[in-house]
Formats: sequence, structure tokens, C-alpha cells
Amino acid sequence: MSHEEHAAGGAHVMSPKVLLGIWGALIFLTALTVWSAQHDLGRIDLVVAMGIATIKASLVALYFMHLRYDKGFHGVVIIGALVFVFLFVSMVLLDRNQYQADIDARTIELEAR
Amino acid sequence: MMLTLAQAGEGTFWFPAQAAENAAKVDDLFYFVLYVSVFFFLLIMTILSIFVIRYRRREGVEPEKSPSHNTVLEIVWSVIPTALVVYMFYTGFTGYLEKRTPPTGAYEIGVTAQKWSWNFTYPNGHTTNVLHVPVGVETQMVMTSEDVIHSFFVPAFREKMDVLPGRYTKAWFTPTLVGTYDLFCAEYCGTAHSEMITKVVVHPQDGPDSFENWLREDSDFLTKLSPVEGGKKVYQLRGCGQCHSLDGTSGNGPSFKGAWGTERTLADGPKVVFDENYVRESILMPKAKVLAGYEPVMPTFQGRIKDEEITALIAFLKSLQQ
Amino acid sequence: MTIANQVAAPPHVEEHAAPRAPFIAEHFEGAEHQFESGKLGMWIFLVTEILFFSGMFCAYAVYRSQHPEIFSYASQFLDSTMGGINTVVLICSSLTAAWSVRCAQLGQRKGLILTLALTILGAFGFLGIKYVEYSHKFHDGLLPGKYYHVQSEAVADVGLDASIPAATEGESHEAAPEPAHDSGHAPVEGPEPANVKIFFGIYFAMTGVHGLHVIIGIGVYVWLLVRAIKGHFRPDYYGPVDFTALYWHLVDLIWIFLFPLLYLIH
Amino acid sequence: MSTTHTQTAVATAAEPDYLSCSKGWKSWLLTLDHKRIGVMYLIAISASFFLGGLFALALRLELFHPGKDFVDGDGYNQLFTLHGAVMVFLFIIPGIPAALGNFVLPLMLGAKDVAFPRMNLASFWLWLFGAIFFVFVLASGGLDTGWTFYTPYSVEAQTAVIFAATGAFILGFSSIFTGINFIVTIHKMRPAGMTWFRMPLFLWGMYATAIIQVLATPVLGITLLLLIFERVTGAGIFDPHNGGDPILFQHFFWFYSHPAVYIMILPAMAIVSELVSVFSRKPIFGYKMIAYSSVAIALLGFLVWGHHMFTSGQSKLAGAIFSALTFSVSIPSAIKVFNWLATLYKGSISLATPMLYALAFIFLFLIGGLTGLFLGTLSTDVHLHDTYFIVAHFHYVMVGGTLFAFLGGLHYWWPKMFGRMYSARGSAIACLVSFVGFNVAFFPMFPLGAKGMPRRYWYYLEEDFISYHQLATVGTVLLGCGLLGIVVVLLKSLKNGERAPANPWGAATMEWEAASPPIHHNFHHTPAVHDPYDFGDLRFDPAQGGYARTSNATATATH
Repeated sequence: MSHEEHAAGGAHVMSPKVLLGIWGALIFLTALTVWSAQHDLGRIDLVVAMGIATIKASLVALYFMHLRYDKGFHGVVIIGALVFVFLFVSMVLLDRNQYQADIDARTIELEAR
Repeated sequence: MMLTLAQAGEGTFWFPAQAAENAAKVDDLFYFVLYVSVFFFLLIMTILSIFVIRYRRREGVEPEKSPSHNTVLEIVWSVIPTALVVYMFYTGFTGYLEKRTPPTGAYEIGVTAQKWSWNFTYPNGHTTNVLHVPVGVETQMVMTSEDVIHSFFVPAFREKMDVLPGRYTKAWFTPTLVGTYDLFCAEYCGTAHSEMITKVVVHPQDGPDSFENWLREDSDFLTKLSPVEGGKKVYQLRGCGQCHSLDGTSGNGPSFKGAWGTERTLADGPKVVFDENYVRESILMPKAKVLAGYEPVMPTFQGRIKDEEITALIAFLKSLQQ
Repeated sequence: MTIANQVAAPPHVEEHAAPRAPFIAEHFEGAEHQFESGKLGMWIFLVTEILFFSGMFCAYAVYRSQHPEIFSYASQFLDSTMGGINTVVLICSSLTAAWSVRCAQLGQRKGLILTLALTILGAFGFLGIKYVEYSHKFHDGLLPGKYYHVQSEAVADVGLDASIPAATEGESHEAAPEPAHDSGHAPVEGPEPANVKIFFGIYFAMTGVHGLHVIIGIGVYVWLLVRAIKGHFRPDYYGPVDFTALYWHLVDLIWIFLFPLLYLIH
Repeated sequence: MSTTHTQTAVATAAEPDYLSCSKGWKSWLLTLDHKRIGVMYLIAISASFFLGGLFALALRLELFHPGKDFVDGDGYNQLFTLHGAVMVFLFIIPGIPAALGNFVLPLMLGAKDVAFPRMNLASFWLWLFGAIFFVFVLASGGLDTGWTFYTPYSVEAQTAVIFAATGAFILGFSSIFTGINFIVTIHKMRPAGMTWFRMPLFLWGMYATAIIQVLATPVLGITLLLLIFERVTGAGIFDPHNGGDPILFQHFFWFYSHPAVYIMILPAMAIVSELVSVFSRKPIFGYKMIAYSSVAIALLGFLVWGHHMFTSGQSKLAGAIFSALTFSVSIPSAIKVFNWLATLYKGSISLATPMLYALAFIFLFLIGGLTGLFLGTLSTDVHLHDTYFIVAHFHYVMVGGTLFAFLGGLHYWWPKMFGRMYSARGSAIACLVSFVGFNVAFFPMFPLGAKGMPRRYWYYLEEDFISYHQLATVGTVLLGCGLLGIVVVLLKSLKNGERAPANPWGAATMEWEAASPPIHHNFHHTPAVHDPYDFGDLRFDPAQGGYARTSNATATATH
């Protein structure tokens, strides 16, 4: 069970140690995020929750999905996709924040009716 | 009267008359882009034609060698268009900022769009279906929609802005030319989208046709018309017909035809007589007594309608009894 | 939905001069070429999945940033214990999925069958818990849009005063059996904010589409299990196991974000 | 003339081509052969185009007079919606990639097939399945939301919105499958020696297109799914009457639908790059710039969606950002046009029908592209938005651009696809009639729109607009005649056209080394990789009636 195991064609084989280690880390981080959610951390609440989720996601991607040992191009593909998601969400958020006041004004008006 | 005024100003091959301050700026930029486009179009098509003729295929004549790329040429034809579009962007952007930033203290008119009519409310609470504005005054539209998305479009002002449900949008302009212009709905809104057309009347500053005179007289329509006619106008202006028909067909609300004096059942059981008190209460507190078979969807007119209007409306409803 | 079927199904075999393994489609040069192509295809498919979910994350971001009150109020009605257990279940099945790839690579047929079966078991476990959650929500009227008609017991359950819209005080406690879970949750004060139903719209859209992916995953894993039992996979041909595991990990990844975003809101 | 070619000819006679190697409907509907799938796509999208064209003709005829002729408001709204939806989802998005791309792409790579033949077939089946939903839509009360499905109208419309959205959702997956397939095929199936920069530009165009299909289409999928969800439950995500935001819907929709415009135009540009080079027997000028500009357009194209929303209630800030980014896309497009022009310089220009389409494309696309400047410019867009100016602009790009390039490509690869030559004169006349008809139909719409005629009106103000509308209707009929002429010429060629040689145009890309039509496995021998734009060793061979290589040495020319 060494780390040097390779399947035919040179693909990397995950050792049980790493698999179980990652699994343990994921369980620990899940517990951590539940624990942290029970304490009011104020503004950084969301940041902490998303930070933990991102660490978990990276562990899954790098080890369970073999990205660490895989062709660099596959990583580029996924990071590229995330860049587009980021651009999409951030542009929409930016725009909505700009016109929110126009919605609020109308909401107040409608509630007054 | 005003509506019969001829369409003012002269249009060109491309545009209708310029009837607002910003229109000239928009047109100038349009013409700039147009000249640039025509220039490049002609340039490219001329070169293309020359090449196609000069280098047409001839028996036994092989194409001559020419470079497969030329850095100087490629930089030139990248940089020149870039410079031009940067100018277009900048001018368009500043023009847009002006268009989208209403000046403080502008004369404010409320716009409510609904399928498929426009409603304009002036500061004194008077409403019309045709937009009236004074010439030379910065005028701001504060717009919202009752149902789907519409768009406020006055070609002569070069102004267009969508009108959305659930929020306000704004448009502003300074009319420069007295006259009557088209006002379209430019965002597809269903069956009668293309009939959602009305007019903008730009009034002169002084004289009998001035905006102030018009507003005073038009707001006073109740004192001039008979109660029944006045009530009918209230019915039209306030958009009652959207839900309450005059021909007996049932909409979101009961038809007014022959309704007066009848006894109706309320949603929660008791009966009510369709009389002055009921009508008045229903206009001011529509959800208080909802007739059986209808949803409580009517908006309140509390604070939006004058007592005289309600009185006139009641006279009009009475006249529908037969 | 997964392209694994496309890549992996026994290819249209025709006679070829050189001796070729039967699992290699004729337009590929060899096992590695076929594997690499399938893998790239799978990663690109995962890109489409990420973009697909991004729409809902975007809607979530917009409404949460503008209406945090809806989210902190409505999130109390979600059972974070169940959500947490489901997260663990999904992580476990991700582990077995990753392990199944190892087994396939090393040609451990029994291990492969076991890990595939465990992965399917995890997926069913996840769906079972999801079913319990959904049926509670249906019972309590915590539904999207026009179906939203929250029951007063549900409001009382999370420690809000049902009779008076403006809830005064009270420890919010989830339906969790262990009281330990209650302690930290700050009670939400004030009346029910407007448009709480939007939260449940987003909740059902996100978890529903995610659940659909789990169901599709089960389908593919059952197919893999059958093929594994038939002994189709070998150390030089295990692409389908690998690609499906990638898909399964992505489904897990998305849940990793959904859990704190939906269940763990203050 | 070399012996190898004679042998090829003999072998061709011996081995049946892909059209006749197996028979029966099953051998077509269940085929994994990219060529047959391409041909089936070609038939399917042509039928859709015909249907969409009928809707277009009907609505132009209605507009001949301002009043009611044969449809009223509701009927007209259905016509323009179905015209748009059918043309966009069923014809133009799958158009070039799925029909021509499927046929040509593996051949250009010297490959036997695409990477995932099953997925390719699944893509076609999904297309059919999606198309069936559109048939349901027609049968169950039509659709009147516009192809854009804007909320809240689409939430409350009484027509078959859910059917149509489901159909478009499925068609999206069809498009995604094609995209995945092409990306992997281009990455993994290139023959040894064909580096990225020795790839024909058509493949670059397909690659760029596939990136968009993969990145953008899923967002349309989720948007439509959420729209259906909104309609069924009133979830309040997009519907302001339930607390939702219609602008959010527009952001979602255009995040897909603007890049979709590049799904339509990039393959068209790619075809034109091939045609211009082949028919002037000149290596394409600035190969790398064209290749890069395709990818640049594909990526930048994602960041300009907000220019559909300059008057929608989108914020000023977003408007400014999107306007600036929009202009950034204009530069790579302009570079392509200049490169085509430079390719013609000192060439040996043949005016065969495909080249006529390429030249028509440059003319029409130039107008379409330049009028885009008016619309990317914020202040002029406010006036022109949602008027006929927009209608004219995007038809110049979609029809003048994509359709003409598609027809150019079809005429170019037709001999390869079916092994027959069509009448050169007949096809040239049909091309000319279509070109004239198109301009007569759509050019008047520019001044019409600038004068203020809003789009999607079935009824208009007579005195101002009637002459423009009548001219447009006449042009549409003319365009219809031209298109019908094309169909007649091409179908006639199947029956009694001359047998096509392997390489009728003297092109240097690999698909021309296969027989016309190719055999089931595409090539008898894996062809050598040549520079795709080196025409030096291609000579006309009267014995074959086409071109042949004078040397069989593997080309070593480099870029």
C-alpha cells in the first residue's frame, strides 16, 4: 500500500491512508461548520461558513477527484468555469445592489396602499 | 384642441423631429457613427471589388506570393478602429449619464403603465391618458407598472425607459418644441402591445394653450361637465374599466352594467346593497367588503382620489341602471 | 445525463488488422487515448454542471444579499441535524466512490462491487433523509410560492409565537432530539418578514435539482454495479468507474456548499 | 497525377460510400457515423428553417398593410414568437456546428469519427425530442411570449410556455453534447503533426463555438427550469408580483443568449475564412490573429450580455461596464474582416458559388457589424433599442451573416457530402436573388427603426411607416424565392448532377483527400498532414475533373 501505486497507463492510485485521511478531514470540517454556526460570529459568519466549505470542496477536488495528480488542463478547465461563475454572479449582484433602492421605494408605496 | 396640433418639426431620412434638448446630442453621435461606418463600409467594399476584379482567376495564372502577415498593417488596422470605438463609447457613455441622471427639482409626473394604457399623474393629483408637458421645463417621469414590463418611448425625445412592475424607473427630458408627438410602448407586453400608443403634448410657456392653463382647466373637468359625463371620465382616467366592464362581462371585478341598487352577496356571507355607501367604501377600503366570487385584488384609492370624483362616479354608475 | 454511458458502453466493434482489446472503440488509438478522451469529456461535462448550478447560486446570492431577514428567519424551519447527517452520508458515499476507483484501477473485483454497492446505499440514505425532510415541509406548508401556508405548529416548533405575528422571545430549537443543538441558535425577533416563500422557492429549487442529480447518480451506479458483477472492468479499462466517481464527487461538492448556505444561517 | 490517386479512385469504386454502405431507416436513425448524423441534422434543421421561414413570410405579409389582414394581435404575437423560437433554437444554434460541423470536423482531422459517437447520436435524438415539444406548442395554443420568455409576461401568459421552455431546455442539452464532443475531438483526435496552429481555421471556429456551448447553455437550462418552477409554484424568483425580480431573469437569459449569438456567428466566420482562402488560392492572411480572435470573441462574448438591457432598468454602472466590454468585441471582429480582405490581395480569385456567398457574407456582415456600433453606444442605443433598427441589425448578422455563411459552406461541402456537383449558374443566380431580396427586406428597417417604429407591433401608424414596411415585405418574398431556388438547384444535383471529384475546389484541408462522398471509415489511408492553406502543390487534373496533389510528401511548411 505504498503511495507509488499506479494503474495500467500510469494513472495515479489513491492509497487507503490518503482516502481515509481526507474523509476524516471532511467529517471534522463538517462538524466544525455546524459548531461555528451555533456561535454568532456576526459579519464573518458567512465568510467562515464559505471558507470551510471551500476547504472541503478543495479536498474533494484535489484528492477524491484526483485533480492533484491529474493533467493540469483539467484543473484549468474547472478554474476557468469558476471564473465565469464568479463574473456572472458578481455582475448580477453589482447591478442589483445599484437598483435595489428603486425596488424598496415601490415596495414601501405598495405596502402603504 | 391640443391633440389636433400638427406633428411639429421636420423629420429627416433617419429621425423624427428633435423635440427635446438631448435629442440633438443623440443625433450628432448617431451621425458620427454613421459617417465612420459608411466610410469603412465603402473603403472595404471598394478594396474588395478592386481585388476581386484585378485578381480574378485566369487560366494559367498563379496567385502571386504576398506576405502571410504584416505586423505594421495589423497594428494599424487594430489601433484605428480601437481609437474610434473608444471615442464612441466615451461620448455615448457621457450622453447616457446625462439621460439617466434626472436633475434635482425637475417637474415630476407619475407614470403608471398597465395592459394596455398609460396613466400620467400630475403633482396636483390629476391624471390623464395623454402626456402633457410644458416646453422648456426639465420634466421627470417616475414610472411603474401594474402588471408586466412596458417601455416608455418617445422617439421625438430620443428617450426610452422600461417601466417595470414592483419598482420605479425614471426618465427625464426638456421638451424644446411645442407640438404633439407619438408615445409608444416599446417592450412587448401581450395582445394589444401595438395599440399601447398615446401622445405627448408639449405646451407653450405662455398664452391660452400654456401648460398651466391646460392643467388648471383639465383638472377642473368635474365642474364643467355634467356629473354623469364627469363620472364617466373618472371611470376612464382611473382605469376602472380594467376590471369593471360596462357591458355585463365579468372581469376581475363585477361589471357596472345594471349593478346599481342590486343586492349582492359578500364573500363571507352577508348581503349588501350596491349603493352610495358601498361604492364609496369599496373605493377607499376595497378589501372591507368583497363580493362573493371575486378576489380581494382591488387597490385602495384612499388619498389618491378626490371626493368630487367619487360623487361624479356614483352619478355615472346610477346612470347605468336602466 | 452523464456522458459516462456514451464513453463507456461497449463500442461498436469491427474487425481491425491489429489485435485490439474489445473495449476500445475503433476510432481511438488505444486504451489510454480512449481513457484520456473520456476523462476530458467528463471534466467538460462537470463544467456544464457547475454553470447549471451557478444560476441558482446567483439567485440565492441576490436574494440573500438584499433580504437577509428572509433567510435568517426561514432557515430556522430547516432541520440542520438532518442536513448535517446528510452531509456526512454524502461524504461517506464520496469516500466509497473514490475507493471504487482504486479498486477498479487495481483490478479488485470484490472490492469494486462492495464499494459501488456502498455508494448506492449512501445515495439511497441521502434520499431517504431528504424524503423525511420534504414530507415535514409539505406537512408544515413550508412550500414555495403560492403553496406556502406555514402551519402555526411549525412556527411554534421553532420557538416563535405563532398566534402573534411579532414573536417576542423564545429559544429557537430545531426538531433535533438532542437539546445540545439548540443552544447557539439565536432566536429571530419580530414578525415574519415579507416574501418568506422566496426562501422556500430557492430551497426547493436547489435541493430538488441536487436530489435529481443524486437520483441520476444512483441510476449510473446501478449500471456500473451490474457491469462490475459481470467483470467488465479491468486495470486497463476502468474509465466508466472513474468518470462516474467524478460526477458523484461534484454532486457531493455542491451539497457541501448547499448545507451551510441553506441550513446554517443566523 | 500520381499512382496513389488512381488507386484511390479504384478503391472508391470498390468500397461503397457512407450513403450506400447500409440501408434502411434504422441504419440512419441508429447510426454512429458522424457523416450520417450530420446529414440528418442538415435535413432536420432545413425543415425547421422552412417552418420558421413560413412564419416570417406570414408576419411580413400581415405587415404589408397597417390594419388587420389575416391575423390579429394575438395571432401576430404567436407568429413572431414562433418565428424567433424556431429559428433560434431549432435552426441557427445547431445550424453550422451540428450539421456541417458534424460532417466536416472529423474529416478535417483525418479522423474516423468524433470522440463520442454515441453522444453525437444522443445529441441528434435530443434535438428531435426538443423539436417534438415545439410541435406540441404549435398544437396546443401556440406561444406568445417572444422567444426571450421575459418575465413576468411569460409567467402569466396563457399559452404553452411550459412546453416551449421544456423543448428549449432539451435542445440546450443537445447543443451541450455537440460542444463537449467537439472540444474533446479537437483536443484528442488531431493527427500527429497537426499542431494547434496548423489546424484549419474552421476547427478553431468550432472550438471557440464549443467553449460557448459548454459554458453558456447550462445557464439557459437552469433559467428555463426556474421559469417553469415560477409558473407552476409562483416561487417569486423572477416574478415581481411575488417579490421576484424580472431584471434578474433578463440577466440570466442574456448570460446565455448573448454568447449564443456567437454560437451562431463564430462558425460562420470560420467557414468564410476557409472559403476566402481556398477560392483565392492564397494562404489566409494573419492566421494566428484569426485563430486568436475566434477565442477572444468567444470569451469576451460572455461579458457583454448587459447590452441587451441598456433600457431595461439595469443600473447605470452596469450599463457603462457592458457598453465598454461590447466595444472590445468589435475589434477582433474587425480584424477578421481586414484579414479576409488581405487574403484576397494578389490571389487568384474564383467566383464559384461558395465564394459568392463568402463575398455576400462580408458585405452583409459588415453592415450588421457596423450597425452594432450604434447599439453598443449607450446614448444612441436608448433611442434605437427595441425598434426595427435592432431587428434589421440582428437579421444582418444572423441571416446576412450566419445563413449566408451556412449556405456558402453547404455549397462548398455539398460535393463532398453527396458526391454530386450542382449547377454553377443556377446556384449563382439563386445566391444573387437571395442577396438582393435580403437587402430589400432588411435595409429599410434601419431608417424605419430610427424613426421610432417599435418592434413586435402588428399594427402601425400608417402615414409614417407604410412604405418601409411594404418594401420589406417585397424583399422578403424575393428572399423566399431565392432560397427556394437554392433548394431546387441542390436537390436537382442529387438526381442528375455531375459526379464530384474528390477535390473540386482545390482546397488543401484534409476532408478533400477523402473520396466524394467519403467511405464509411472516411479514409482508405490515414492522410498525411499538410499545411491547410498551402495550395502550391495542388494542380487541376482534367482526368478527375478536380484537383490533385503533385507531391505526396508530408508537408513541412510551418507558420
